[in-house]
Amino acid sequence: MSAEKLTMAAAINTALRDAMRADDSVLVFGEDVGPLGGVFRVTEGLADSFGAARCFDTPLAESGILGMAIGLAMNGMRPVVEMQFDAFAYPAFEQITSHLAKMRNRTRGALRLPVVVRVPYAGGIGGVEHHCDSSESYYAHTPGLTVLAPATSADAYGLLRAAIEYPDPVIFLEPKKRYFASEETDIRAPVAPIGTAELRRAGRDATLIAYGPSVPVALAAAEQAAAEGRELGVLDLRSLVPLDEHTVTEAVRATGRAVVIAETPGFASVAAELAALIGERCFHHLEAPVRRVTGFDIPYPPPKLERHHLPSIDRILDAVDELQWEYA
Amino acid sequence: MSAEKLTMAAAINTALRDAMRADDSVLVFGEDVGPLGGVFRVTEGLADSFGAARCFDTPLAESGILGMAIGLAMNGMRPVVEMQFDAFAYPAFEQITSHLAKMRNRTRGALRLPVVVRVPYAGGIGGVEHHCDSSESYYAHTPGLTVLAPATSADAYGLLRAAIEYPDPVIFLEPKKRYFASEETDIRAPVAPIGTAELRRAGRDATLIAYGPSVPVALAAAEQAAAEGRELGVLDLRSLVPLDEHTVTEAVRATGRAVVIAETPGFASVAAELAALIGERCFHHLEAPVRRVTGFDIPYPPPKLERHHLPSIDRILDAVDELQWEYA
Amino acid sequence: MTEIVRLLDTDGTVLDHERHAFPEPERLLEQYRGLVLGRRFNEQANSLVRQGKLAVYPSSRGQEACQIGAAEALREGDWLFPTYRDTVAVVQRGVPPVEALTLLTGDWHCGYDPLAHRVAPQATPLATQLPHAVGVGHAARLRGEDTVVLALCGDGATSEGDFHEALNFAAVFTSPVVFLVQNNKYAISVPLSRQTAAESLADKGIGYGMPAVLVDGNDPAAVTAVLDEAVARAASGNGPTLVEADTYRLEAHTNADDAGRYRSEREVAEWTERDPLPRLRAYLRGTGLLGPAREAELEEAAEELASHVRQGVSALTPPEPGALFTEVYGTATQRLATQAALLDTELHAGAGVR
Amino acid sequence: MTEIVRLLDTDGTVLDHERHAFPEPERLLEQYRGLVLGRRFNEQANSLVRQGKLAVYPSSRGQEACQIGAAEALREGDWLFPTYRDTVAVVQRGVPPVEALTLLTGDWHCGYDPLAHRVAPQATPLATQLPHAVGVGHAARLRGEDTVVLALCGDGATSEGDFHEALNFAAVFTSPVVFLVQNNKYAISVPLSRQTAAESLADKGIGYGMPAVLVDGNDPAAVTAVLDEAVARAASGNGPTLVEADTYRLEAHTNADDAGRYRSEREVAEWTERDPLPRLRAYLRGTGLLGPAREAELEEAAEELASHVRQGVSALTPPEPGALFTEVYGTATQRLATQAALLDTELHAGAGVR
Ligand SMILES: Cc1ncc(C[n+]2csc(CCOP(=O)(O)OP(=O)(O)O)c2C)c(N)n1
Ligand SMILES: Cc1ncc(C[n+]2csc(CCOP(=O)(O)OP(=O)(O)O)c2C)c(N)n1
Ligand SMILES: [Mg+2]
Ligand SMILES: [Mg+2]
Repeated sequence: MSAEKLTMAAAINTALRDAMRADDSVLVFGEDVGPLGGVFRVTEGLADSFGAARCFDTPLAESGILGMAIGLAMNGMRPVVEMQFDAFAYPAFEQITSHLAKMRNRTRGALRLPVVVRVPYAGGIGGVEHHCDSSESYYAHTPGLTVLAPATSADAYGLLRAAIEYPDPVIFLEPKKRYFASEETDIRAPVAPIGTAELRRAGRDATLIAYGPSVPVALAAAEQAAAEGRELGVLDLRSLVPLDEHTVTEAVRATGRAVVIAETPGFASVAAELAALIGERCFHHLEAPVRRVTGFDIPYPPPKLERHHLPSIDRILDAVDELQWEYA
Repeated sequence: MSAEKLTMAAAINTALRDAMRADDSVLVFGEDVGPLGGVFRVTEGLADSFGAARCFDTPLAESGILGMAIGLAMNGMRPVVEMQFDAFAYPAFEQITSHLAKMRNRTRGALRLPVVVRVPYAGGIGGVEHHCDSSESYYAHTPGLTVLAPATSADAYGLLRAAIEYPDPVIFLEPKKRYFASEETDIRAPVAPIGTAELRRAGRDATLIAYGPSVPVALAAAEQAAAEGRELGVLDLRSLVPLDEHTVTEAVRATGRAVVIAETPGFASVAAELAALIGERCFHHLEAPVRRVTGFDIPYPPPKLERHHLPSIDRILDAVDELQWEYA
Repeated sequence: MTEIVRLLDTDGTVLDHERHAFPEPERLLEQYRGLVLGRRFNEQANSLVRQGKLAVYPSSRGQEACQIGAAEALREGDWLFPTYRDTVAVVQRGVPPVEALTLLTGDWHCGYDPLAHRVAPQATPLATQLPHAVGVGHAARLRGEDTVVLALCGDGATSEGDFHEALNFAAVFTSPVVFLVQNNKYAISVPLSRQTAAESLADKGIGYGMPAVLVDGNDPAAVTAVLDEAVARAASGNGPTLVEADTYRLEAHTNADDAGRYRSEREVAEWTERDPLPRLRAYLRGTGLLGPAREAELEEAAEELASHVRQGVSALTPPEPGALFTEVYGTATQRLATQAALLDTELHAGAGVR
Repeated sequence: MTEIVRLLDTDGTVLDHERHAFPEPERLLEQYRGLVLGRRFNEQANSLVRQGKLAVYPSSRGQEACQIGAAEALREGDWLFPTYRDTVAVVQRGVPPVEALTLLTGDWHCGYDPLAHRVAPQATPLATQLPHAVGVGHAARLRGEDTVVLALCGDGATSEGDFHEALNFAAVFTSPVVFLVQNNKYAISVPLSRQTAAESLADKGIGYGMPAVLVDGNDPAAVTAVLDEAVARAASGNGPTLVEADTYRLEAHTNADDAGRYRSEREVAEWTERDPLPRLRAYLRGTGLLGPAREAELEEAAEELASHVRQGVSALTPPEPGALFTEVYGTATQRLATQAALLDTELHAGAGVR
């Protein structure tokens, strides 16, 4: 099959479908993922195609869902669970941090948990409170979790397939606002493995580092900068843990300037990690301090104000402007 | 009253006692905090002195404890709850992030929650799994929470009194391994307010930045460095949120070199925030990259291996050695 | 199996009721007013969604007897803990309707002052408000006040750990809380059979050592009688009650939902037969308390409410962007001050700079 | 009020038992062996704590009938989900005793292979293992296996949200799980009255639509009879059972605890009267199955176990520090590789460099 227009929601649905077809032990469950097909229709048709034993709704309890997934994985299954929205994964936080993340380590590798936790996350959809949290930093900070954040339909397909085949737990962050953005994509084309970042755009002047929902914004900013005469590279992390430290440092060393872009509140975040890492590894290559353009350190705003909170093209370009070009 | 030898556990007990005496609306509750006086004996005697209505045990359910505290605070009380150990606060994570942290913002200031969540945290006590997590980064990353981490008995007293009087929720992190370390202290002496860091030791060559359990380690490292001819300053953050950005940047600018020390896994942590912040604000003053000496990015080790994980004097001094002195 | 309390038949005739006091007809007339206005409010909110003026609206059409019953069971000084679906109860309790809709217009997370009205912010994370209700009740008891707290949740929410912890805390502390579960048979698309294997949700009371009642949630008289008893029990220091209201959500979960995917029209039609409005109307007409004049009056009041809501929502102006920073903490952190300044600069630089 | 199942009186005489089959005496003799060894194991572990060879030990002294009963109720291929207090059950189930103590010696978090033994790692975070048990059972059912999962927890743990969610999931999915609550009356210092206002914890079964049984947890015959039935029910596809075992923790919560602060010696003395060991011993002596020779044999086996544990624990060598990094992920991240290298360098630099 070659390139076709595909939304990220459709790409994920196809990945689930293909994974379920390829491996009987793959189970999809959660809230409203069965007959309804998920509130974002991401699991549409799976219950029909694979039956209620393979794709089913559970009682409404996220900790129970996660805990049941852990047990299923202990006994030979490959559960793919959906947390309906980012903030509704918090009731499962203990199961995620104290068990899902630690079981392999606790048992010295005897018990591995191939669980994928799909989390529709982040903002930009006009959602009311608790529906737009950027929760990636909680997971990325927790040792033992692999944390993926695709930005494109192709990556969503490829990374989800890889995640389901992975021997260890994966938090799979799906940028809600990309669900219905449709793009030309060949989802069967091979995708770089988990743990590799991808340079989406080359540019010699500075490097924008982004992931998930922020990648298209970074690309748009780079486009505009190009029109203004500045060549910005855009690095899409794809995987937050493991982080492709090598590619990040190479990309920044090549330009000497970096802006990290993420929707998450910046304080003690994945964006802070990137700035810290770059400071440590690229110190002598940096022409200017690393700038972070992140969400503010506030609860996610109400719909009518969210545009002020999210990293915008202008805010990114302002940050680029401040990269001390006078010293260049 | 003047200086006397006081453990941190005793200082916290005295703070609770004094706060309960000063204000009838202060309530202390949680698991085993009543007749037993807490598993660390921090609430010893409070139920006796103030009665079972003011200091009491609840059913064993951390989310319920936090939720009840929120309700009590909504209706005029000042609850001080204990989470028995760091990892046992995770069941309350949703209550903390989705309600405790956000209520003031959600209601535009109409509903303020003066709740103090005491969390005995971090390692160094030979505790088995789930008893030694450094969970500060989860809280510090969550907008709306004030996060304190005292290192001394005097600060534990002063900051806890301030926390209980605070109009907003405070996560009060008590370094377990300091509970029974006794020090000469005058707990009634005024303590710098929430949000101010304290330079515990001056030193012109480099700045060690630490908090909670790592402060004594940093001081010991500085002591040893002094014997070896290097003068290291030690900055005790005391408060992670609000972070005293001004004092941090001043201290680092003064020396041009910084090592951030914390027990927490470093990835996307408070330590990452500090390195990022210093990179942003002190760029032209830095003689070397900011180094992080943190716990490894692993689940907290079993007791017999924890010494390899925790920031040690040697590891700190090694990091200091690598601060590119050849360029000095 | 727990018996269901029903005082009015679906055609409005009064049923035998030995253990429960039939409410005063005048009181039911007052409630009927609430039902009519509540129904109209639901309809108005739906059309505001269609006009793009509300982001979303979870309608309580069909559940108005619970909405009004809950609000009316409380006395001055009592507290209500509503969910996203309980806007009608919130309004009936005295919160200005437009303030109650602020969450859904997207202007702010909560538009009213919870302390002034003793109505908690409408909770979205399921069951999380229930432990808060216990805390509010416990605080009152500690001060010797006879405050009662009525906390609402859905059938789906009973599966959450917080439901369990809250009911257990309330029972152990003899808290003055009435837990009213509106069992409307679905949690979005998930039917009750996926929430419990028990015969009724009221059965859970036994495990907490708490009295529990199953009531016909579409019977305004029964809801009132049962809640009155529960409120009286709580007020007199005898602790919490679990009330399961057997009801049905006549519309989709929200406008974003497609209920046709998971339930039949026939089922909806069956429940439409049990609609609380015609039921109470028939009864009141029978008593002679409700005549054409009064009905016209109520229609008018309902239209007035609707127009007030329409105009109020249209007139809303979103808060200044600076409001994002002012109430995160009592005093803004250095970090927030920097961020507020950044946004301010951007806004003052204005459009067209780039 | 739920009636308690008791088949043996405290003096070992057989009681009327209409609804429950009295276990074969030979089976009870086997169990008695477990009780004797389990008791000795508890004592040995306590003295290892005193010698500083275990960091801590939560003793099950007094609860051995539940420990042995739980392990023995399971068939090959069944799963056990223990807590920190259930080391005796873990050992009875076949896990090598020293491996079972690895958590407490501080060498590693779990010393045995859970898959090989079908014994989950001993859970410390309360009630969190219960949903895992449901998942393990559900996986087996999906594959058409008749595996049964027995999950243990304490009275305190029943207050946690995860307890509720697990029991509810099990009931809704008809999972083959037996939930055995060892109600030993305390959660550290907190008495049962602070965990529930219900008459019994078994009362919770009704709310989940799940059969529930209250059993004398210090009566090995009753525990066996009740668990046999529950396991058979689960194995035959009829779903979960909640079993509340009425028992008592004769020692402090752990060595770090001071039980004198919260309970009376008199209470402990009363429960010592109901100790399962002498009870079963008296019964077995009465049947003639247990005589001095057999008793001596058991004493010897118990001493052998104790000495094996003593020697095994003393001979333990902690894992290499490098083990900290090898099983966090299947493949170490770049970050972990760097950190492992740092530690390696430090260790090779050796002492005395500074
Ligand atoms: C903790 C949590 N998980 C998931 C959701 C998403 N969600 C919103 S409403 C809903 C269904 C709730 O059903 P029920 O409790 O029966 O209330 P109803 O909507 O029927 O009034 C779900 C799953 C949520 N709001 N909170
Ligand atoms: C989630 C969680 N909270 C708190 C603790 C601390 N803790 C360990 S044991 C215990 C008491 C447990 O009581 P119970 O469930 O009755 O079991 P028992 O110890 O009596 O066997 C507590 C509070 C914990 N391990 N996990
Ligand atoms: Mg419902
Ligand atoms: Mg107990």
